[in-house]
Amino acid sequence: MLEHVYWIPLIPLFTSVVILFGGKEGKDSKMPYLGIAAMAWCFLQSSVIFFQTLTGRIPLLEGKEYFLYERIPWLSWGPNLKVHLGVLIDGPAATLLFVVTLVSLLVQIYSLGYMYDDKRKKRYYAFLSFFTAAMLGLVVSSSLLILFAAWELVGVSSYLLIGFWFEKPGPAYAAKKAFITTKLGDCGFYFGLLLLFSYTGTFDLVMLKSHVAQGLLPLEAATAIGIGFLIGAIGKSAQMPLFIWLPDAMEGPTPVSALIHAATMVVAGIYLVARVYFIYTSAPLALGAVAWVGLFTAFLAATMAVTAYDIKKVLAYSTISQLGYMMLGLGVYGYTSALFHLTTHAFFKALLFLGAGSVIHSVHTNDMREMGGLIKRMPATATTMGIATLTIAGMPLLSGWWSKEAVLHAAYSHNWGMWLLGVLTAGLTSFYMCRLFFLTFIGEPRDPHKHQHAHESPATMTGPLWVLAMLSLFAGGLLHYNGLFEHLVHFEVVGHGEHAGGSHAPAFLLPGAAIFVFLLGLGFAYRLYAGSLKTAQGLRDRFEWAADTLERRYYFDDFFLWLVSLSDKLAAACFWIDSRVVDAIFVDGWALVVRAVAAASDFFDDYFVDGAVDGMGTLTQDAGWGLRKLVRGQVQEYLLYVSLAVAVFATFLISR
Amino acid sequence: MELLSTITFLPLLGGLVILCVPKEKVGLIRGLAIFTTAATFAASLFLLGGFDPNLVGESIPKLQYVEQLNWIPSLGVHYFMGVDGLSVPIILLTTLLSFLAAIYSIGIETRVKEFFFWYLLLEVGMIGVFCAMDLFLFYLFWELTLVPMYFLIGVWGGPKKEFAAIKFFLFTLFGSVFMLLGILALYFASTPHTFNMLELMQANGSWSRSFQIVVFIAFYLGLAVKIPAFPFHTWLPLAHVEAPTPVSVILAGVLLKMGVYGLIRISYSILPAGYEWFLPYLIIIAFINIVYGALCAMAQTDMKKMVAYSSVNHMGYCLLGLAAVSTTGFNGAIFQMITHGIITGALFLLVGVLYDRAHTRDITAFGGLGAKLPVYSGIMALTCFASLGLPGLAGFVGEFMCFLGAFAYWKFWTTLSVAGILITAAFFLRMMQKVFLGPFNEKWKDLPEINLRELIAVGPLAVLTVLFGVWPQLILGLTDPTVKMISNMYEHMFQLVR
Amino acid sequence: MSLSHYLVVSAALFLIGLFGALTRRNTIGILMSIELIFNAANLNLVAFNRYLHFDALHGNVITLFVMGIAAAEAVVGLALLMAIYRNLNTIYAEDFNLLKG
Amino acid sequence: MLNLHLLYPEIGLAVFALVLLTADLFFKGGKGKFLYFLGVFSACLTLGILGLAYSSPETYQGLGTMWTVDPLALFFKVLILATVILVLLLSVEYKPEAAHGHLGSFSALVLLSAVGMMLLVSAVDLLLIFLALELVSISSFILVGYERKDLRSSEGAMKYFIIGAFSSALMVYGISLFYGSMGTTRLTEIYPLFAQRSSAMFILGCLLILVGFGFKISMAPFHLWVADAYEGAPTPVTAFLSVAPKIAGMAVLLRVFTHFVPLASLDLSHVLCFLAMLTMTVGNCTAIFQTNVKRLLAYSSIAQAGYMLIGFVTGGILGREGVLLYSLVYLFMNLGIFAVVIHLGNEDGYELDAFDGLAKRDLALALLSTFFLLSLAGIPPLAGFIAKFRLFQSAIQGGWYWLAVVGVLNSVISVYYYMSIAHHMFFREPRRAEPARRGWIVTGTVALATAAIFLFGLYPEPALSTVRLSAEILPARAAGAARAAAPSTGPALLP
Amino acid sequence: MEQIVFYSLSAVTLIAALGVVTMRNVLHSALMLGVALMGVAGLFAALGADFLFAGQIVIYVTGVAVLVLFVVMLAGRESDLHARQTNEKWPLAVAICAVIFFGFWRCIAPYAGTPTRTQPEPSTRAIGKLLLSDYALPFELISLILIAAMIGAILFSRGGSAAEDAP
Repeated sequence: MLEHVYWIPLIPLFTSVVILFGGKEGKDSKMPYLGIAAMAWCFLQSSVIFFQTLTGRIPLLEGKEYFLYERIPWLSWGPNLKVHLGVLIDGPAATLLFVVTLVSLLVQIYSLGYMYDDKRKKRYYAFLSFFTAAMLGLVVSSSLLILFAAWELVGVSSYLLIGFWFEKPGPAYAAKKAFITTKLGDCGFYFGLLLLFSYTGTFDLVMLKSHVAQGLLPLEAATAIGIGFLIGAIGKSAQMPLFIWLPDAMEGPTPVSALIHAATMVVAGIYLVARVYFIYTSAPLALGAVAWVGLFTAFLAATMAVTAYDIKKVLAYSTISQLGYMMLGLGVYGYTSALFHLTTHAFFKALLFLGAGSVIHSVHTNDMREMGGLIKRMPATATTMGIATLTIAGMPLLSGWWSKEAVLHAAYSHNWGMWLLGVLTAGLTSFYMCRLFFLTFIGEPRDPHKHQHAHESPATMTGPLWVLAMLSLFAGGLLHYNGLFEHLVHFEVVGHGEHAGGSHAPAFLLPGAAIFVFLLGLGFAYRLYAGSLKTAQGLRDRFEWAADTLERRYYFDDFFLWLVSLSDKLAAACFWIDSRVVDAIFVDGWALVVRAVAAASDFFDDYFVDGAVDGMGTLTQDAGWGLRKLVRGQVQEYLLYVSLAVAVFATFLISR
Repeated sequence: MELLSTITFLPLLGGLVILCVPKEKVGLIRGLAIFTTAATFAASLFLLGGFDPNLVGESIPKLQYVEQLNWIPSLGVHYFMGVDGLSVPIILLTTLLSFLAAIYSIGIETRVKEFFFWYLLLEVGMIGVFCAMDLFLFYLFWELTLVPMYFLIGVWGGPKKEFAAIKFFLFTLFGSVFMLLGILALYFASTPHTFNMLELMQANGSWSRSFQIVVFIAFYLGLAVKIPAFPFHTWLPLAHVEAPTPVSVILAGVLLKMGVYGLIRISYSILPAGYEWFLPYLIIIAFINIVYGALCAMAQTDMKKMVAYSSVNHMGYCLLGLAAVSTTGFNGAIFQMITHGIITGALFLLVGVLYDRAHTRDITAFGGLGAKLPVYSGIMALTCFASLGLPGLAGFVGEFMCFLGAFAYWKFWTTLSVAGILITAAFFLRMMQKVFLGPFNEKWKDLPEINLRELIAVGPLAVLTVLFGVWPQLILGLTDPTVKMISNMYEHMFQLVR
Repeated sequence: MSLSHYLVVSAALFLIGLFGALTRRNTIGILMSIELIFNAANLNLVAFNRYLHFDALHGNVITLFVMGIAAAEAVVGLALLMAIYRNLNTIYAEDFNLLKG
Repeated sequence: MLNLHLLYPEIGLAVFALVLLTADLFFKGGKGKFLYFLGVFSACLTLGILGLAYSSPETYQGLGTMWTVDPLALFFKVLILATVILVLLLSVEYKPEAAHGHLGSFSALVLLSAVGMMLLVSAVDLLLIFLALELVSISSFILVGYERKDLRSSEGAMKYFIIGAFSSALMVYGISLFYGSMGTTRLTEIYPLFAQRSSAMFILGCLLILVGFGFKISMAPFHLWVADAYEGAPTPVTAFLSVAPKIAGMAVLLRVFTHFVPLASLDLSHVLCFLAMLTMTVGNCTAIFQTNVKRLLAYSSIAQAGYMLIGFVTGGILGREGVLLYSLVYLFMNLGIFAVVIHLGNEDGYELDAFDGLAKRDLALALLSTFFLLSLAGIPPLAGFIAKFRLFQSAIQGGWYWLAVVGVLNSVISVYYYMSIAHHMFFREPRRAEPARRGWIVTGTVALATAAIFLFGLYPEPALSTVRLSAEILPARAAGAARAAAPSTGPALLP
Repeated sequence: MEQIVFYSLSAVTLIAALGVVTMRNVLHSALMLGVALMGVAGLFAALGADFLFAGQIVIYVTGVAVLVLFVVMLAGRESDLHARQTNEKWPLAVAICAVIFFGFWRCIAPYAGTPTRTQPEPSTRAIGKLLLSDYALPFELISLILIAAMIGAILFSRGGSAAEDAP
C-alpha cells in the first residue's frame, strides 16, 4: 500500500484533466461523480497509510525517521547537479495525507449540493481535483524544488477557484490579489531556495538533513534561508503582513473556502516550516521570528474577528488566528503540538465553513445582522456548528482543547509572556466564535422574510457536517490517548528537550487558565449578542475609532494599495524614460549626427562665403533680374571652396 | 548528403519557385510556402535524429554534420557549416516556428507572393546564422535576415510600419557594422589569417587583454542590438507592434536568440578575456533588462507592446544566465531561449488572433472574454502563466536555472532581479484580469471563437510548453554535454570570478 | 635677371588670374582670368627651361601644348557661353541658379 | 623607342570616332540609332584588340616613351570600354520618342573621351596625363551640354566647364612647378631624383596636380560641380560621367601617387585620409536630403569615390586590389541602377516618386533594382559588400582604424537613402497601373548587372584572382622603395 | 639694359592683367587681356624662347583675344557696361590670394639669384625635332582635343533651329 503512494497525487491530476476535457458542461454532467470516486479512492489509500503508521503496524525504516523514500532523476545538468522527483513519507506527511484527502472528499460531496444549480460545475470539479493533486504533490514530494513547483501550482489553482465566478468583478480582483500576494511571499521562498542550493548544491530533504546534521550549513546562511522560507510561509499561510488576501478570498464559493482557505492550502506554509524544521533548529534566530510572527498574527487576527459582521470573514480571521497558533507552536519547539493543532483545526474549521455555507445557501446572505434564530429552521446545521464553536473556543475534552492546550503548554515552557498573550487570544477566540453562533442561531430573527425561507440543507450537505462534527468531538482525544500522535509526529531537538527548559508551571495553572478564559468569552458573548444588540451597538459607538481600525485591518490593505499605486507610477515613469530618453538618444541621436554634418556645411557656406550675398536685395540691378533668391547653385562659390582648400592644404603641408 | 546545406537552402529554393508562380495563384503560393517550411522542419527533425549529444570535444566544441569547402581562397573564407549541442535546439525552434507561422500567415491577403518570398528568404538567413562556423559566413547570414525583415515589417505592418521598418534596419545594421570591424580585427590577429571560429578559439591565448576587450565591445554592439540589451532595445517594441503577427512571431521567437547565441558562440568562446572584463557590466544590464523591461510592460495598454517588453524581460533572464559563467547558467540561458521562443511565439499568435477579430489591441477595450471565448482564453491563460514562470510549465525551469547559476556569483544583483518575477506576474495577471475576467463587454458579443487554422498554429506550441515544463530533460539532454564543455573551456580564466 | 624674378612675375600673374576667376561676375571675365593662369604656367615653364633644365627644350614643348589646350578650352567655353546666352540672355555667373541643393 | 604598337586599341578607337563623325553627315533624324550601334561595334572591336594584349603579354605589354601598357592599364581599359558599350546602348533607350540629331557626334564624343581615358590610364608622363585629362574633360563638357534646348543642360555644362577649366589651369601650374623642381615630367625618371629634391615647390606642385585629379574623381572639396552637372546632363551622360572618368581618375591616382610618388613620403596620406572621410560623409549626408534621383545618385557616386579613396589612402597590395575590385563592382551596380532610372525617367521624370509602386507594376524590376541599391549600400550577399570588405580589410591591416570606422558608419547612413528609393518602390501606390513597356536593352543591362553583382557577391573568387593579377604596375620599381613608405601610424593594438 | 627690358615688360603684363580683372567695362578688360598676352610674349622673348614668342603672338594675341572680343560684342548688353564687375566675395578672394602668395614665396625663395648659364640660340629646330620624336603621341592627342573642341563649338553655336534637336 505504501510503495504506490506516488499514485495518490497523480490520480486526481489525471481525473482533473479527464474532467476538464471530457464530458459536456451544464447542470447534469456526470463528471462530478468521477471526481468524487477518485478522491474516495485516494482517501481510502491515505487513511490506511495513516492508521497503519499511527498504530505502528508500518515501522519507521531502521535508523531513519521516515517510512518511505524513493526517487527518480528528473533533471540533470553540469557534472554532478541532479534534481530528483521523489516521494518522502514520514509522520507529518502521513497525517497531512489523511487530512487533505478527507477534507477534500467531504468538500466534493458537499459541493454536489452547494453547486447544484451552477452550469460550470464540470470546470469546478476539475479545478478542485487539480488543487488536491497539487496539494498532495506538495505533501509527499521529497525535493524542495518539486515542493516549490507544487506550492505555485496550489497558488494557481486557488487563483482559479477564487475567481471561479469571474463574471462578477469582486472575485476577479480577489483572485488577482491572492495570487500577487502569495507570489510576493514566493519570492522569499525563491530566494531561500537559491541560497540553499548555492550552499548545499542539492534540494533533497534527506540529503539536506544529513548536510545540516554534519554542520555544513553556516549559521548566518541557515538563518537567511529560514527567514526566506518564513516569508514564503507568511505569504501562503496568510501570516501578519501578507494576510490581506485571505479575507478577500472569501469571494470564492464556500466549499472552496472550506477546503483551501481552512484546511489545506493555508497550512502549506506551516507544513513547509515543519518539513525543513532541521534548518530552523540550527538557526534559533529564525525560529524566534517564526514564534513572534505566529503570536502577533494570532492576536491581531483575533481582534479583527471581533468586529466583523460577514460570517465568512469572521471565519477567515479565525483561520488566520489559528494558523498563528500553529506558527507559534513551531516557534517554541512545540513541533508535535503545532501539527496536532493543524490536524484538529482542519476538521472543525472545515465544519465551520461548510456550516456557514449551508447557512448562506439557505439565507442567501453573508451578513450576520440579517440572521438570528436560525436554530429553529436549521437544527442540523445549528447543532454541528455549535459543536464546532465549542471545540474551537476551547471547551475541555474536545479536540480543540487538546491541541490548543498542547501549543500553550509548549509556549509556556518557552516563554511565559507568549503563553499569557496566547491565553488572552484564546479568550478572544471563544468570544468571537460564540458571538458568531449566537448572532446566527440564537435570539429572534432580525429579518423575518429571510427567516421564512430558511430551510435545512439537503442530506448531501448535512452528511459531511455530521462526519466532521464527530471528528471534532473525538479526534483530539483519540489521537492524544497514550501519545499515539506523539509517537507518529515528533522531532527530538538535540539541545532542547520537548519539556526541558522553562519553569514547570503548577499542574493546575495551564488548564485552569484556559477553562476560565473559555467561560469568560462565552459569558461576554452571551451577554452582548444573545438578546438584543443594543448594548453591543452602544459599545461599538463608544469605541468608534477602535472598531474602525479593526474594520480596516490595521490599514495593511491601504498600505499594499499604496504600494501597488507606487509600482504603477514607477512603471509609467520607466516607460516615459524609455520612449522619450533612451529612444531619443538612439533614434534622433542618429538623425542628429546627419543633420549636424549637413548644418555644418550650410553654416560654413552661409557664414563664411555668403556673408555679402545676403545683401542681395540691396544690389542696384535693373528691374530685369528682379529679386534673386539666395543662390546655392553659385558656380563661383565652388571655385572659392576649391581655392580655399588648396590654400589651406598648401600652408599645412609647406609649413610642416 | 549535406543535411545542413539542404536545411538552410531549402527555403531559398522554395522562395525562387514562388517567384516564378504568377501573382494571381494565391492558393498555390500558400501551399508551396507551407510545404517548403514543412519540408525544412522535417529535415531538421531528421537532423535531430542523427545528432549524438554526448559527442563533445575537450578544449574546443566538436561539430557534427560538418561541411567545409574552400569558398573564397583569396579572402581566406571557407563555407564551414557545423552543429553542436548549442545550435541544434535553436535550429529546431527556428524551423518549427517558421512552419507554424507559415500556417498562420494563410491569413495574409495582400501581395501574398512577395510576402512568402521575403518570408522564406528570412528563414534561410536565420538557419544559416546558427549553422555557420565561419565568421564571414556568419556575418553574411546575419545581414541576410535584415532585408527581408525590413520589407516584411514595411509592407504588411501596422500604421507606423515604414518608420518601424527603417528604424529596425538602421539599428541592427549600426550594430552589425561594428561586428564586421571586429571580424576583420580577429582575421588579422590570428597568425595564419582565418575566419574559422574553431581556430580562433584556440588562437585567443596569444591576444593581449586590451585587444580582446576592444574587439569584444565591437561584437557586443552588434549583438546587444539583437538581444536586445538595455540601451539598444528601443527598436523592439516599435518593430513588434508594427510587424504583422506571423512576422512578429519569428522576430520574437528567433531573431532575439541570434544575439544570445552570438554572445556564447563568439564573444565567450573566442574572446574570453573581453567577456570576463565585461561580466560586471553584463550582470547590471541583465538586472536592468529584467526589472526595467517588466516595469515598462506594466505601463502598457497595447497588448502586443506589453508582450514585446516582456520579451525584453525574458531575454534579461538569458543575460543573467550568461553572466554566470557556469554550466547551470549557460544551460539555463539556452533553455530560457528555447522556451521563450515557444511561449512568446504562442503569445504573439494569440494576440494576433484577437487583433484579427477586434482590430484593437488595447487591453482596456476588452472585458470578460473568458465566458465568450472559453477555448481561446484557456490557451491564453496557459501561455500567460507559462510566461510568468509558473512551475510545471516551460517558463519556470529555464528562469530558475539562470537564477541558480547567477546567484552563485552575483548574490546582490540576482536577489534584486527576483523582484522582476513578481512584476512579470503582476502585469500578466493585470492583463488577464482586464481582458478575460470581470463583467462581459457587450461590444464584443459577436467575437467568433478561435478557428482551426489558428488552433493548428498555436496548439503544438501550447503542448510543447507543458511538455518541456513537466519533462525539461528533453532539451537539457541535448544541450548539457556541450554546455559542460563550453563552460569550463576557460575554467582557469573565470576562476577568479567564482 | 635671375630665375626668381620670373617666378615672382608668373606667381603674380597666377594670383591675379585666381583673383579674377573668383570675383569676376561676368563669365567671360572668369574665362579671361583662367587664360591668365594658363599664361602664368607657361611663363613658369619657359623660365625653368631657360634657367635650370637648359639641356633640352622640354619646357618650351610643354608650353606649346599648354597653349593649344588653353585655346581649345577658350573655344569650348565661349561656345557654351553663347548657348547659355541664347537661352538665359544673361552671362552672369550668379544667374546660373537653376540647379541647386 | 616609340613602339606605338602598344597603343593600337586607342588608335583604332580614335579612327572609329572620326568615322562616326563623318557618318553623322549621311544619317539624319530617326535612322541615327544605327550610329549608336556602330559606336558599340567599334568599342567591341577595340575590346577584341585588347584581348590580344591579354593573350600574349610579352608582345603587347611594355613601356613606350610616355606610356606603359601593364595589367593595371589593361584592366581599366576593359572597364572603360565596357562602360562605353553599356552607355551607348542605354542612350538608344533614352528618350526614344524625341527626334535625334547629331547621334554620330554624340557617340563620337563618347568614343573620344574613351580614348582619352584609355591614354590617361596608361600614361606615365605628366604632360600626357594632362592632355588625356583635357580630352576627357572637354568631350564631357560638350556631352553634358548636349541638349542645347534644355536650359538645365547648358547651365550644368557651363558650371562643369568653369570648374573644369579652373582646376586644369591649377593643374598646369602644378605641372610647371613639378617640372621646375624635377627637371622632367616623366614619372619614370623622377625616382632617382626623388630623395633629395622634395622641396616645397615639389610638394606644392604635387598638391596642385592632386587638385586636377580630385576634380575628376569628385573628391570632397572639389565635388561641388557633380550634382549640378549630373542633374543637367542627359541621363546616359550622367551614367557615363558617374562611372568612367571616376574609374580612370582612380587608376591614374593609383599609378602616380602610390607607385611613383609614394604618399607617405610627402606625408600626404593623413591629408588624403581626411579628404576620403570628408568625401564619404559629405556625399552620404547630402544625399539623404535629395528628392531628385539624378542628384541623389550624384551624391551617392561621390560617396562611392570616398570609399575607393580608402583603398588609395591605405596603399599596399590590399588597398590597390580593393580599388580595382570596387571599380569593377561599382561599374555594374551604377549602370544597373541607371538603366532603371532611364527606363522610368522617360515617362515619369526624375523625381523620387517616379519609383512609386514599382513593386506592384513590375515586381521583377523592383526586386532587381533593390538588389542594386543593397549592393551599393554594401549589404553582404551582394558584390558591393565584398568590395567594401576588401577596402575595410586593407584599412584595418594598414592600421587606419578611424578611416574604417568612418567608412563603416557611412555605409549605414547610405542605407537610409538607398532604402528610401526601395521605400518608394515597395511601400507606395503606383501612379499608373500598367507596367512600363521594357525594351530589350534595359532588360539586358539589368540582367547583366544583376548577374555580375550576384556572381561577384556569392562566388567572388575569379574576380579576386583577376584583380590580384592586374594590380601589378610597370615599370616595377625596386620593390623596397615602395614599401619603405608604408604607413605605420595605427596604434600598436595589433599584437 | 637687360633689367630695363625685363622690368618694363613685366610691369606692362601685370598692370594689363590687373586691368583685365578690375576693369568695369568688359570690353576694356578684353583689350587689356590682349595687352597682357603681348607682355607675356615679350617675356618669352626676353627668356630667349623665340619660337614661343612667335607662337604666343599667333595663337593667343590674335586668336584668343580677338575671339573674346567677338563674344563680348555678341553677348554683351548695354547694361553690362557700367555694372559693378566684381561680386561681394572679393575680400575673401584677396585673403586666399595672400595665403597662396605666402606659399609661393616659400617655394621661390631658394631659387633667388640663379644666373643663366647658356646663351639663348634659336630653338625652333630643337622644338621641332623633339615634337616628332619624344612628344609624338601628345602631338597626335592635341589634334584630337582640338577636333573635340571643334565639335563642341559647332554644336553650341548652331542657330536656333529646333528641328534636329540633340537627343
